Amino acid sequence: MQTFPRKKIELIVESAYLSPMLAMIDATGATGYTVIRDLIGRGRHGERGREALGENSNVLIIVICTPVIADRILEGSQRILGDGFGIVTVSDVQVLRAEHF
Amino acid sequence: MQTFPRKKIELIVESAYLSPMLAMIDATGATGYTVIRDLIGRGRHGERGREALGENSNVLIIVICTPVIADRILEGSQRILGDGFGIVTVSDVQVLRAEHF
Amino acid sequence: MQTFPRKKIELIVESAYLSPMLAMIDATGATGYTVIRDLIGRGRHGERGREALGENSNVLIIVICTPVIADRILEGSQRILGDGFGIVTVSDVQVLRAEHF
Amino acid sequence: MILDVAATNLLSPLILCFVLGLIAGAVKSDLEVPAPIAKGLSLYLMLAIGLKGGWSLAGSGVGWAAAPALLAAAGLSLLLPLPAYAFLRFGLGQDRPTAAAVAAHYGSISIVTFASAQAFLTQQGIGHEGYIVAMVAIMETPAIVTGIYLAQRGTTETNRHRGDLMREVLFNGSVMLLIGGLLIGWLTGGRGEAEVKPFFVDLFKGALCLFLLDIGLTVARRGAALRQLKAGLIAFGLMMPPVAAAAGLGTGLLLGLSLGGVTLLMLLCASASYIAVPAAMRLAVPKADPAIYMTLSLAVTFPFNITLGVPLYFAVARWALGA
Amino acid sequence: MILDVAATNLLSPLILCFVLGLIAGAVKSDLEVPAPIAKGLSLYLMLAIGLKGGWSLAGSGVGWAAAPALLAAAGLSLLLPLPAYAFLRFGLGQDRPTAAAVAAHYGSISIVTFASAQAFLTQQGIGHEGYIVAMVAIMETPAIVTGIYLAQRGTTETNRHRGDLMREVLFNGSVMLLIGGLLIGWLTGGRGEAEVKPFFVDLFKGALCLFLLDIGLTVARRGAALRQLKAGLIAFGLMMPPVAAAAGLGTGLLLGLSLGGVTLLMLLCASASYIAVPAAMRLAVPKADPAIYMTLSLAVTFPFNITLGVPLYFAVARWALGA
Amino acid sequence: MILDVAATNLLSPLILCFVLGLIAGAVKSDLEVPAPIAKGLSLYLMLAIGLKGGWSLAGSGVGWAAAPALLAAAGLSLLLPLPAYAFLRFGLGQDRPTAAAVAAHYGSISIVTFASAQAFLTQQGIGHEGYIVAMVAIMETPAIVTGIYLAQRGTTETNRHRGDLMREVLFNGSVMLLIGGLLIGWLTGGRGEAEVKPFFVDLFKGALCLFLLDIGLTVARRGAALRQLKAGLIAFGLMMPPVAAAAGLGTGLLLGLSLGGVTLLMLLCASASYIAVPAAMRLAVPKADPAIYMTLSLAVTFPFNITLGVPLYFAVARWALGA
Ligand SMILES: Nc1ncnc2c1ncn2[C@@H]1O[C@H](COP(=O)(O)O)[C@@H](O)[C@H]1O
Ligand SMILES: Nc1ncnc2c1ncn2[C@@H]1O[C@H](COP(=O)(O)O)[C@@H](O)[C@H]1O
Ligand SMILES: Nc1ncnc2c1ncn2[C@@H]1O[C@H](COP(=O)(O)O)[C@@H](O)[C@H]1O
Ligand code: NA
Ligand code: NA
Ligand code: NA
Repeated sequence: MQTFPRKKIELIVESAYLSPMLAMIDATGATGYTVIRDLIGRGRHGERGREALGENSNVLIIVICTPVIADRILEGSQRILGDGFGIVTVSDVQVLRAEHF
Repeated sequence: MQTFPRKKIELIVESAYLSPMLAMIDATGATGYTVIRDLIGRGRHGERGREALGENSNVLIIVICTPVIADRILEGSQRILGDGFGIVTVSDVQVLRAEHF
Repeated sequence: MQTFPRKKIELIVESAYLSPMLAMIDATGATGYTVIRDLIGRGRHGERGREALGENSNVLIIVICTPVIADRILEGSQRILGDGFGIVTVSDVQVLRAEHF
Repeated sequence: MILDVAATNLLSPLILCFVLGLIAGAVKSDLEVPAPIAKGLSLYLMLAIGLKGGWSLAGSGVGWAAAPALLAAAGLSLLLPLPAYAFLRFGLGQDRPTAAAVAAHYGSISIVTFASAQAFLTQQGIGHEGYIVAMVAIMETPAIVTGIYLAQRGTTETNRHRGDLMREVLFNGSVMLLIGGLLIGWLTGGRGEAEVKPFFVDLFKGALCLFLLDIGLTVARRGAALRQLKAGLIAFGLMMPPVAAAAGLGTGLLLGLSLGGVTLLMLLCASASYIAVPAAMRLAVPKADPAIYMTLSLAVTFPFNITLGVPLYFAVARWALGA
Repeated sequence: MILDVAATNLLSPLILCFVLGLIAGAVKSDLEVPAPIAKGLSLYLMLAIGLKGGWSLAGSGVGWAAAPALLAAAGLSLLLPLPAYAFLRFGLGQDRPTAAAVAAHYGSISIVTFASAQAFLTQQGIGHEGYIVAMVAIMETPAIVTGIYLAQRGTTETNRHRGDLMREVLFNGSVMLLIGGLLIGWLTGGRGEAEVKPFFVDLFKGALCLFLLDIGLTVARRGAALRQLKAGLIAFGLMMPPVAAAAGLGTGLLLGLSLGGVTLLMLLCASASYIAVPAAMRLAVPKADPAIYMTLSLAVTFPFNITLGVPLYFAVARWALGA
Repeated sequence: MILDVAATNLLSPLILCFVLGLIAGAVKSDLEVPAPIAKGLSLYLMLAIGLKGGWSLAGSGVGWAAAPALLAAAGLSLLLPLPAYAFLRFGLGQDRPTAAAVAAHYGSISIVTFASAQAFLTQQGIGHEGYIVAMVAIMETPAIVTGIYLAQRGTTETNRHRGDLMREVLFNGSVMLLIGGLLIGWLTGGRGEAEVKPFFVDLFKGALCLFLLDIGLTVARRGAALRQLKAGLIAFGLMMPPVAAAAGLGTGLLLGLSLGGVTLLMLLCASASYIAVPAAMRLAVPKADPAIYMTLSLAVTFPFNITLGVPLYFAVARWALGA
């Protein structure tokens, strides 16, 4: 089937950052997002997600978008995270319905 | 280590579509699938996954397969989804044990 | 924004293998990992993750790292899994802050 | 008098927990009931409702009297979607799939509405027939068949097997729990009740409070979508319950039900599904707009029924029975 | 008489909830208990069993009498896998890792089977020694050691540290809850019991109903795998319980246990693990086939024990004790 | 005498369940309470605490007497962070964001600590003012404001809107449940209590046991981080509670509270948040080190308060009131 190239951004951040991140993503014009909650993880700031208390868990935010919007999201994420916790990756994907993203 | 190229398909669909999708994937000859449940998301059809009632949540289905099977899955997914809710992406991955996929 | 190439390893294994895998990953010098729990899946060993009993569920481990460390993880994963259950994929991603990985 | 009864209903912990959820949702509090807890509570409530019905059947005995009631229940669930569909499609000009899907919701029932009414009646010291619970179970799913029929009439498209549909109608989780609980209660009788009463009877209202808190939060979230609904649709969500309740009243009188029984049957007719039917409609009528059916059912009809509907139907039933 | 007792057992809400789960699973209903709820229920049940044992110990006092019982429990768990292994490996020609893993399951115990039997005895008005709960805890894990030994005998391969194994055997979650609960119950005695009785005692049977519903669903799902098992394996799953129960009977008589105590010990020997041991075998004996050990333990031995096994062992114990 | 009381406290099922969790965590057992269960339990506990306060208000009546108490609660929460901050920043040389964040935790309260103390007082047969629960709710969040002010003083940076902050302070989930429960209890009074007592009152202590088990596991996990804390910080975690309790004592005496009331207010001051405040600090003061504030609050102050603190504050309150 015919497919079209897009960018896939994956943000792994503390759940505390979820709502500002989603607000930022909405503002960039992205057509949507998907969130996986209740992850566990380890990074420069130690272990996270094994405690039910204190909302100490990670979420993974996935956005499929055009390169232009991808860049806006990368910048927005840096603005929100600052030196905070989280990692960001970008990769190439093919999508079926170009008009959706 | 030696790795082999394969395709990775990711389908994000409403949980209502999970069983027809898995049945379709099984029928294509794919060697397996993995499903992440209880996602939240936003797309053209508004927010989803924040309500416990009405099964209004998304799932992410991952299939690693050969390009031939990938194409069958893409077609099958379009047949099932129609204008329904969901997005489909394909990307390139390397796998360790070629005979598994 | 400027991005840097890295490898993304995804391991889908039974939850029973989670702690040996994480110990192995820590030992390779990887800077972190992220784990998604409670997956369901099907593979050569039948269905998994639909039973609350017997810990019969899958986890997905994500590691972003340099090619060198990726290779160590691939080898380590084979050593632990042997003929056991699970699949491993590697793909290319771009990251924002090179010093983190 | 009726105001008094209405006030009693509004000032119960159940309704107030619902209102607390509503408020917390409206002010965008971070209050949230984890999904597995909400699902666990709903399993518990349905099994408990089934068991309690079964124990009361075991105590009172059930003769052939119940048979017409069960048939009537199936009939109501199959037929109530028809006037709803006619009004939505021809009165409001709604597109066919959405009109059909909404109609299906109003043929089916809301188990939490039923539980709230049961609590209200207990509070008033009014009993009811044990087999009402079987009617609840039977009313859950036939409306799905009508909804699908209405949606596909004249078209040939269908993306699901007849077998899947039968499974959904007969073996839906709620139906299994209600009917299963009823049979278990009936088979184990008083001895069984004594064994598990502290869990399934004593905790019932408290657990329902927690569940209603979650429903309040969900309704508040839906509330935002209310503004996007046409006024006609909202009017439908408020008028359909009394109309359907009238059908329930007539049926209840014909069946010779008691005051409690008539009240509950009116309420069952008046209530709209937001668990079993939406899940079925997603798959069977994918072109219907879920924002419409979920919002009407949850954010309009549900609050109306549990606040004003319960005392209203009770007053009307009492008047009709001359009780 | 025995049929009467068996009927009482089969008509309890507990067993009927299990059957409801079985049926719902068999007809592929969408009924599902969320995993966190099932896990939460199992934590609750184990802690409650521990506490109740502890309170009964605190009440009755425990002397050195318990020491041989605890040793015997460890011995049974370590040794019962041997005949099971011999039969599977040499009688049925099963491959070594799978035979060893299955054997380990039958040395360990099923806590839900135990809880059902306890409920059955209470229903019959029969008490038992408080330290039986300590025996339950002690029997959980030693079988894992035997299983691993059997699997690795003669080979040098091992992919896990001895330390990890010790941790699994000694500090397994179920063991911690049972022993911890027992100690807490024993230390807090009647005063502690009064404080938390409504939660840990009164709700016990109802919570067990819900858990058994989930196990019924799981067993039904496993049922599909039954057809792929060789008949010899299914025969093993049905014969091993009575054989192991006989070992329990002998040990119970030697230890001088009461009627309730002997019945429970028979049942512990007869039951097979499906929580702690499978998790351990996955890692320790990865070459064993989980479809075999999970299916035998859950879909053959578990239903046999809770339906027919409980009244059978009870009748035999009564006959042996001349009670 | 005080030792006696301390022993009673330590030997309650509540504290022993906490200890069981601690031990299981320390030996790295695989015991784990699923997160949704822990969250569900905490919702339940807060709603129950609110309701119980409300019912006691409805029974006793509440006059203008409560008004100064509520003001005092807000004042304590706003002001207690100041001495904490001063000591951390100038005494220990802690960086500003971390000092501010830690200080915010100690101005707020721990609901589980409060619940444990309430259970302890009930056990001792000591009552308390119903509006204490309102004080609990009011003390939860003002400390967040002080913490953010301290962190940002002199800087211009801020990455959040004032509106978000207000929402967190006023409409935080815990605050909504406590205040909402209080109002519901007060509005429904004895009649409402009778309806839902088995769920919200009778089960309370047992549910708290399970929750404390989970907190024990979490504290043990945090325990590893303890070794990385400077001794000065640990000393702070042990000394801040008595100092804050002294402020609570003074305020309680000024307000003319009863023995139970004074004890609880001391404990509220002494306790540190580990739910609402950490979540707020993550966002508002991202440069603060969570390892420090979570570890101090959970692994140092919490265990101190529930084991030694409760009987200590009780003894001091009794002495101060000459009771
Ligand atoms: N190298 C990595 N690979 C995968 N996930 C990572 C990696 N580093 C960090 N993470 C995730 O990002 C979260 C925040 O990382 P950090 O800010 O470094 O503590 C961690 O808790 C992990 O879930
Ligand atoms: N651009 C996107 N990026 C990531 N996920 C998306 C995107 N668009 C839609 N989704 C996901 O797909 C689901 C269905 O999308 P839709 O059919 O557009 O409502 C949404 O609820 C999201 O979980
Ligand atoms: N082709 C595949 N695509 C995606 N996930 C797979 C695939 N094969 C196996 N898996 C996942 O890996 C797990 C173990 O696979 P297996 O060892 O083949 O049973 C399965 O339960 C699935 O979650
Ligand atoms: Na209806
Ligand atoms: Na056994
Ligand atoms: Na405080």
